[in-house]
Amino acid sequence: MSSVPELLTTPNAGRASSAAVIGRDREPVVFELSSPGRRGWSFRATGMPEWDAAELVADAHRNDAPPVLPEVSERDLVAHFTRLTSRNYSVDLGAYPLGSCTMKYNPKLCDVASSVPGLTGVHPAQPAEQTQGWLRLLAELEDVLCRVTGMTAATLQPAAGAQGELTGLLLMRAWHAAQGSVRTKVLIPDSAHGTNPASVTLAGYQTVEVPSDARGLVDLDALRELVDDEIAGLMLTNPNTLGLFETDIVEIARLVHDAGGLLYYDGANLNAILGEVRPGDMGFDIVHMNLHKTFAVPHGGGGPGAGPVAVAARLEEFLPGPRPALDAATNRYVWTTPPRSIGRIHGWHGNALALARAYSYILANGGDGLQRVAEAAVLNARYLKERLRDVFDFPYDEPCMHEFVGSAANVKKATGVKALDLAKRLIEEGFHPPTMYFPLIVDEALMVEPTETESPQTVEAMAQAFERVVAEARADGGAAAHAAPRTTPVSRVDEVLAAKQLRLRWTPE
Amino acid sequence: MSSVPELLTTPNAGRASSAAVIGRDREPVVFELSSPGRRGWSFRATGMPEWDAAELVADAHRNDAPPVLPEVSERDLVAHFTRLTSRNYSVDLGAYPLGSCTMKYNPKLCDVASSVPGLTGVHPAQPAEQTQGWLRLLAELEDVLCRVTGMTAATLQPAAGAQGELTGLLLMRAWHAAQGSVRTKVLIPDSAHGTNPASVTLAGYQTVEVPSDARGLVDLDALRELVDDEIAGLMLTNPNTLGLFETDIVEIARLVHDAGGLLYYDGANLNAILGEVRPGDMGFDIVHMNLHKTFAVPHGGGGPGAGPVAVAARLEEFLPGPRPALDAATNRYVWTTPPRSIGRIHGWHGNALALARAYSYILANGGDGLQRVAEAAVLNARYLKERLRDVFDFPYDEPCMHEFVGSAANVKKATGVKALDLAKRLIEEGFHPPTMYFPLIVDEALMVEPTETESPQTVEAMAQAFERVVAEARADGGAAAHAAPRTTPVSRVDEVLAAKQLRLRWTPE
Amino acid sequence: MGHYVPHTEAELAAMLGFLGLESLDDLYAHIPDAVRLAGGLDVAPGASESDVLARIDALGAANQPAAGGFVSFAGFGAYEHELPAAVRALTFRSEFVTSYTPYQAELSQGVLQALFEYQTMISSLFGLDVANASLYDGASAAVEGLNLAAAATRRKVAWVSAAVHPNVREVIRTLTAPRLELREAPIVDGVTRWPDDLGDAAAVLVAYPNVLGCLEDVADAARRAHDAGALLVAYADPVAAGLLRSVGSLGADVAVGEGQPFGTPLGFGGPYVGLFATRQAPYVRRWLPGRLVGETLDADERRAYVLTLSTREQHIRRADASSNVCTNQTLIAIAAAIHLAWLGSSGLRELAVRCARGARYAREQLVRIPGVEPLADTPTLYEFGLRTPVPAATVLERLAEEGYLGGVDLAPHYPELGNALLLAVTETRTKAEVDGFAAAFEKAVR
Amino acid sequence: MGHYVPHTEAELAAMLGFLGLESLDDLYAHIPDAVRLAGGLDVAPGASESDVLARIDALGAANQPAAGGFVSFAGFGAYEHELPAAVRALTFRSEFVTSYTPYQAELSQGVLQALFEYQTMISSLFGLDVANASLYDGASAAVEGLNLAAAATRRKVAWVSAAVHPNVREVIRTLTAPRLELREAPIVDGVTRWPDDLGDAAAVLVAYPNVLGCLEDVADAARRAHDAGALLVAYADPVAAGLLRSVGSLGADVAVGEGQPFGTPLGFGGPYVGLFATRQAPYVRRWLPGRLVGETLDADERRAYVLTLSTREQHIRRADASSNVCTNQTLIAIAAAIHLAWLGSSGLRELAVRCARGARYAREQLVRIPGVEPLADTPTLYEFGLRTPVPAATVLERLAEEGYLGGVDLAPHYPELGNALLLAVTETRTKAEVDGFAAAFEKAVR
Ligand SMILES: Cc1ncc(COP(=O)(O)O)c(C=O)c1O
Ligand SMILES: Cc1ncc(COP(=O)(O)O)c(C=O)c1O
Repeated sequence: MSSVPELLTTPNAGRASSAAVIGRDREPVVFELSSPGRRGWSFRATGMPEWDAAELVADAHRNDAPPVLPEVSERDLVAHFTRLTSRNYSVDLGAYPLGSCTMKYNPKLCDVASSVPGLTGVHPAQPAEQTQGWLRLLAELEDVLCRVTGMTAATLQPAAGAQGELTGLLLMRAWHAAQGSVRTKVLIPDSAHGTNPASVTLAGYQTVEVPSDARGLVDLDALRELVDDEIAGLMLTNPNTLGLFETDIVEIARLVHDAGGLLYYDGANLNAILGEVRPGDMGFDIVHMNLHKTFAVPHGGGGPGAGPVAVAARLEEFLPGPRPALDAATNRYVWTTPPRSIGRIHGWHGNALALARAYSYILANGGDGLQRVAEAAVLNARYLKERLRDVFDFPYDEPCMHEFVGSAANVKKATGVKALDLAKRLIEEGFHPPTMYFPLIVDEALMVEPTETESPQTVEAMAQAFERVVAEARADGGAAAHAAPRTTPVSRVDEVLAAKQLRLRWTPE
Repeated sequence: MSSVPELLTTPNAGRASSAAVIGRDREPVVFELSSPGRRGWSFRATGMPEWDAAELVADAHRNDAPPVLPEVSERDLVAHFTRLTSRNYSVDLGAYPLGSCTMKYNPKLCDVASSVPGLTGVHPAQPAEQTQGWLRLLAELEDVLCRVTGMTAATLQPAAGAQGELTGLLLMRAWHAAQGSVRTKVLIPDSAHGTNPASVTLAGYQTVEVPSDARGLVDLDALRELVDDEIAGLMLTNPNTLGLFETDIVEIARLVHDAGGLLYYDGANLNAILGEVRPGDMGFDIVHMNLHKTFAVPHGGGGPGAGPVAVAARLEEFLPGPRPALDAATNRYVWTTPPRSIGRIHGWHGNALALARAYSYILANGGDGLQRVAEAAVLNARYLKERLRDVFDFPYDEPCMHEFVGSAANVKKATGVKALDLAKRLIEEGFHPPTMYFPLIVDEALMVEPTETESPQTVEAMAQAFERVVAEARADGGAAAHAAPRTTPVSRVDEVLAAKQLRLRWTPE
Repeated sequence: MGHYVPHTEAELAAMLGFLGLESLDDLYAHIPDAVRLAGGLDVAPGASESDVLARIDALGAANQPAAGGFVSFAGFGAYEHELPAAVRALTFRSEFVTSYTPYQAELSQGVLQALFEYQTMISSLFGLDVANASLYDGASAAVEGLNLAAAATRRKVAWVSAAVHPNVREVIRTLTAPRLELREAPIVDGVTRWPDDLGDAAAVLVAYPNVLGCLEDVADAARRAHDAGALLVAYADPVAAGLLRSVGSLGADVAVGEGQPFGTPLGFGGPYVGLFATRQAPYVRRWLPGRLVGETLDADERRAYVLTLSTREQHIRRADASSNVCTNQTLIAIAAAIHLAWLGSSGLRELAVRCARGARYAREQLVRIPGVEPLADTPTLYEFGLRTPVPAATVLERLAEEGYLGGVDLAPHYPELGNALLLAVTETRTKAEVDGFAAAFEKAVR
Repeated sequence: MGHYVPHTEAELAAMLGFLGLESLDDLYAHIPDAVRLAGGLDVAPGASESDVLARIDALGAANQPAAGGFVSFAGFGAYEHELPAAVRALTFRSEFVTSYTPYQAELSQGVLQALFEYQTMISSLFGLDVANASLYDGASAAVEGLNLAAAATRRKVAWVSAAVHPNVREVIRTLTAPRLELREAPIVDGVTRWPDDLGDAAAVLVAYPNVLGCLEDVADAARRAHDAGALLVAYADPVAAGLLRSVGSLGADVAVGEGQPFGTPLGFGGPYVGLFATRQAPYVRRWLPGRLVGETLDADERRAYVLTLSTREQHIRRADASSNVCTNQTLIAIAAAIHLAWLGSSGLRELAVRCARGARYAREQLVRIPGVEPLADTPTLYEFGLRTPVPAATVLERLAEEGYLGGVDLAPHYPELGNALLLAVTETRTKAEVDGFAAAFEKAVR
């Protein structure tokens, strides 16, 4: 027998592609599956003249060779990425009680809605006459989002919550400028999400932190001290990131408004209050929504989402353009740009297909359904929190809304087991962990948001899993938790090494 | 704190739905997720009068309650079935060298082709005038299948290979009847697939086994003895189920034809000879194809496939009807039923959407591509067999075609480790096992068919995995192999218990 | 040339070199020249993905689909139903789509458990003990039902109601011709008139509802069958099971049917799925056709699933197998299971009720039209026949011009019924659509 | 009422009972009445899945899509390309679609590794060391590029070529207004004319090819930028990278761009994906915006991936973060990676070549038409401008009637160019289509 051809065994000349079922094995990087000259692509027959590269591009501009990319068969491509998916948890696999993220079930209906060719095939620069369906969809979505938030007008351009925040702050800026007032600071509670201060900086403002009081709510006295004629406004999440409703909201709004500031609503937690309370009715002037939280746009491993911003009447003229509007005379939709627009936020019209998902989700639920969504979300969280009363500390123990923050400080003190370890151990019990170490004002924070789409039984099972894991830690001194997770494609990863070696792209060995 | 509501913890009143990533856990039966009164369904608003059940159906016919089905949310439904998929291997996850099954990559293109609304939305009883696209597709597919097999006409109705066999045997029967000849027996090699004799019985014939000779081919002498005027024909797979080409095919055909019999081609192994050899040119009169093998219709966990039957000119008049035909006068497609048709085989026109898949696969590959498919399939198998020369016995050692059969008898003798154990151990190495214990004429048979879509590197990796597994068995006396598989959602299952307890449906505990 | 073979020229050369061969052609050197094909296939060369899809799109555009094109009232054994997005998405998970028959149980728990759930649901629908893991289609399931009866009774005669779908009866004729003797019981006023003496029948086959939509007296048919020592095989509509008594409770020994309404589009007639259920004892162990999933334990005593009773099957029992079926319709069965679980008990009832409401409303509107009469006085559920003053084919042609697929012409199948049209109304039809249809119908029958 | 909340009435009661509450309303009892909404939302009640899809279908039908409807020559930053079926199928695997940002690395190796591969491919396309794991779109990537330059140089002035897409420039203006000072360099004969003195610029932003399809002298721009102590930020077309020198090799410090051509349909402009790459040192550790995946080991020393350098990011560094981006466009990035791997080196080259061939052919046919002239004499790749004898809007209207989306009217963006039309030709256009288009064009410009 001849010897095995080297070509078939050298690393980086096309690795084998197969996997143990739900491989615990390391999966090759797609470049490692590459074999020079292999190809899976095909292109339509066009009948075009077959000019070669040199005839098409002058030497000065032409590369010598195309960029290095993997050369794999379609079969290996499919196997590779399918195996990658088998190494990933998802809402579709089970509960995902990740606080602040609203990992609810994303109806399959919305996948279909956002992939109809009449929507996906439309070029964003086509004239409005050719895109009446899209303009109508966007206009109706703006309208319903305003109804849900109690605002007057909206822009759908921001691609995510953080971009919504920046948009909102730029609106704030434009409004103050129009008033002829120069403001330099934006107030933000210490419990706020990191995007809030980061957006403030990008908007050219300075962040001023408002402390929380013993209840976990905005410290009214401190707020009174902080509001002055330098503040452009206050950014608030309500319910806040502790899952608590800011019950002093009317007074907060009064204080900010009296000082000439605007009130910004971070809509990350809107899921808790749909149909029950509206930001507009609480006095907010600017509201962003995370459609990928409240309105079931799937998170896609980190995006895309959509972060529309709705505003009170007095801010409408500053909104980004173009916006869709129904022309009463012709009964056709047209694009309009508000007179004092801050300008575009997005290269086109926002994450349009994500907007179509949210639109279909809203149609399916309706006003009544959205309210039920909020109620069930709060009920699940309230139930789970009560079930865990003896398991965790609750430094801020007001009635929770759609999520709650427990502290594992008690567990850590008794056993040395940190929130992180408990989280990793919970994975082995079949649940995605809660958000860890946020908000910053809670020690060993575990932020739990079951969402409304989990059944009561699943919520109860989560409670039991938490109980088990904590009881075990108390019993074994953390042996199991420290070793966790052991049921995942990889065990505990080394974050420090990653930052140290900084391998950010694949290179041949 | 009140006590936990029973409703949330009783088994069979809605289990929790979540899973460790790629859970090794047991997955509840969907009925166990059920909670009475829960629902995920919705139906379009129709405006119909809302007559109730009693107004619609008389008592004598109306049930008291609808059948028991699981009552789950769409969210739990999605999680459950997604988790089920995470407990299943597939071609899309890796190599699947299951002999006789041709588990090649199923191009995603064909998924799209078979789901265009212009094909999926058509009712099978619509008049031909409304279904010209479908008739044309079917007519063109018949034509190209005839070109590939070297036959004259075909029926696309059979839903799978076995139904194709029965169809072919009924054609045989009809042909003999038309000749006024009464035949009672059908010859089948001892290496044949079990569907062959089973189909023979259903066609009202008796099976007569033809032994294989030392080469693993039809024993010509034995055949000469067996052919007589009682034989209706011979069913042959070529290459046969040992992966060997019946090189005496011309003589075999002569013997059968001289005795007044017909030659039936079991097309399960057609993948080996596309564009190289045609059944028609070998003298076959009737050919079934397994489109789910050769033409990449995915196996779907066991089906649906499609088993068209193509025939020589003299058998055309007996084919099942209706068949699509182009009416020369009007240039429109019409349905026609052959004059002496044996009758319908399928309730409608066969597994039409599976046929559309095969059609698109053939268009994509073309005549040149199909030939390359066969060549690469044979090359992969030949290579792998040679690589395993020292690992297994090869009792029939002619040059193999697209698959080969090794015997683990040597391993069993030395170590007690059976083919079954090696197969289970191979799973842990990341490969689906080969077909085991078939064909019956090879002891401890392992039948390996890599298919053409596996890369040379994957084929080499398979070779190394076999080597490792056998070497390990020789070293550890089978300890690892007997315990295998340990990386799968369940470990070795107890088949005997299943047959004994015969739990064939879920019942509440 | 296609683009799915991964081998580069260098790799081909390396592998051939390893084998001591010079060309791909050498792989076929041992095959007699006489049978080798010179010059390759006379088939057009390969095309790109886009070009193939363009061709497919063109073929699709050459059809006028019932669903999505027409407003359709066609039934006759294939029904337009709402197809929930979740059902499609789950069914087409590639682990289901691209796996083989679950022979390696440890690698196939997903498919096995899904089929176990399917078996449970189908047996529940029919009120019988055990369902198999699918057959090709309703027609082949009917054949297998008669085969089981023949094997179990060791008899050869089967009585088939003329009100069983004509295509199903034709398939039965084709596939049982070498082995069984068929007798047909006629239709009188929409239902089967059984002979007083069934002789030494192995089986009696009745449809419920029957092809005309009419509700047969299944209990009576069962009594007659059992009195004669035969089995009752019921060809039962699974959607109707949401409202009607189960055929098992009415005495059927075997239930067969077409599972298309659950999870599968019209698709020009396939792939659909043949439903098959029966009583556990004495039929399952020896005579049940097709694959069967059973619950068991793994080596660690965890619940697991595995194909069982394979001793009945062709790959073990060969010529004496209970059936020749091997590849079946697993994926379609899984789709049906997912759809049935999406519906649940209440949804299945609701579905059946909605179909029945639509049919009653449509029927009431249509029989008001002068000259249009019900085909029979027997109660129907969601499919019904009408007698029209002009040939049904003419009515259908005129309706097609107005955008309606008005049903199916019964004349080719039941010439004795005269101008007869069969209509089905499912949950997909709105009152407004029916009203429009009735108006168009009135014109079309003039 | 929707149908996605699983709680039955009995379960609601049980849970409320556990909490000592009587109604769902009680959950909100602590909220001041003054802000409670009485009477629920003024939004239509929930609809069934079918009804929602019917509404969506109607909206889709009210559009005339560029892809699938028109024969399109529109580009201008959004391109119709062939979308391989495998790319769509893999992208929409629900594990990718329904997972969150991979904060829990052990549960997220699939997304993390896919992003690591994406980073590798994007840095390869641009000839730079490191790419991040995606930004919102090309426009926001350009903003982040300028922000990085400003942070790294501690300067505030950015020179932006007028031949950068006008929408991108507008977004830059909007988002940098509070912090940066923008200067615009004009277009002369299709390319940017840079001023001799760039002052104390932080950044120079050039597009390659630019919005008019013309090939800028990137190396020259880089030299100028570097001479002034500024960074060169290149807004680079990733398809063109198949044929053109990489912007990294031409001296760009940061490459940004729009990743839509890979794996993403036109979709009315989103979601797309912002590409971002730069040199590792000194930019990555402190100033790189967005998420970054790094290779590491797990506790068993197996290769693994994890989000890294999060100290740059908002959730750690808050007000001092390198950017405020949190949710990005991961799924679209994964789609791009899958598409790029499907293409491979040879496929990307072939794609670029085919686009360029089509464009050259179309350009040649169109400039033959009397009165039609190229907008500039500068070489182009697959997008080019034409001056037409009648306003481009009129041409487009006339072409639309013939079934062509003839390009994009440049007049609203560059009035100084007169009657100017921008056309792109991708691999999707056949010669026959171009011939038909040229004929229609000839009529349309009369
Ligand atoms: C409270 C809060 N605010 C803002 C954001 C930022 O939203 P996005 O990720 O959509 O940019 C988040 C996201 O997690 C959040 O939880
Ligand atoms: C050699 C052979 N013949 C016949 C068949 C039966 O084909 P099907 O499963 O399509 O009924 C098979 C299927 O495995 C086979 O391998």
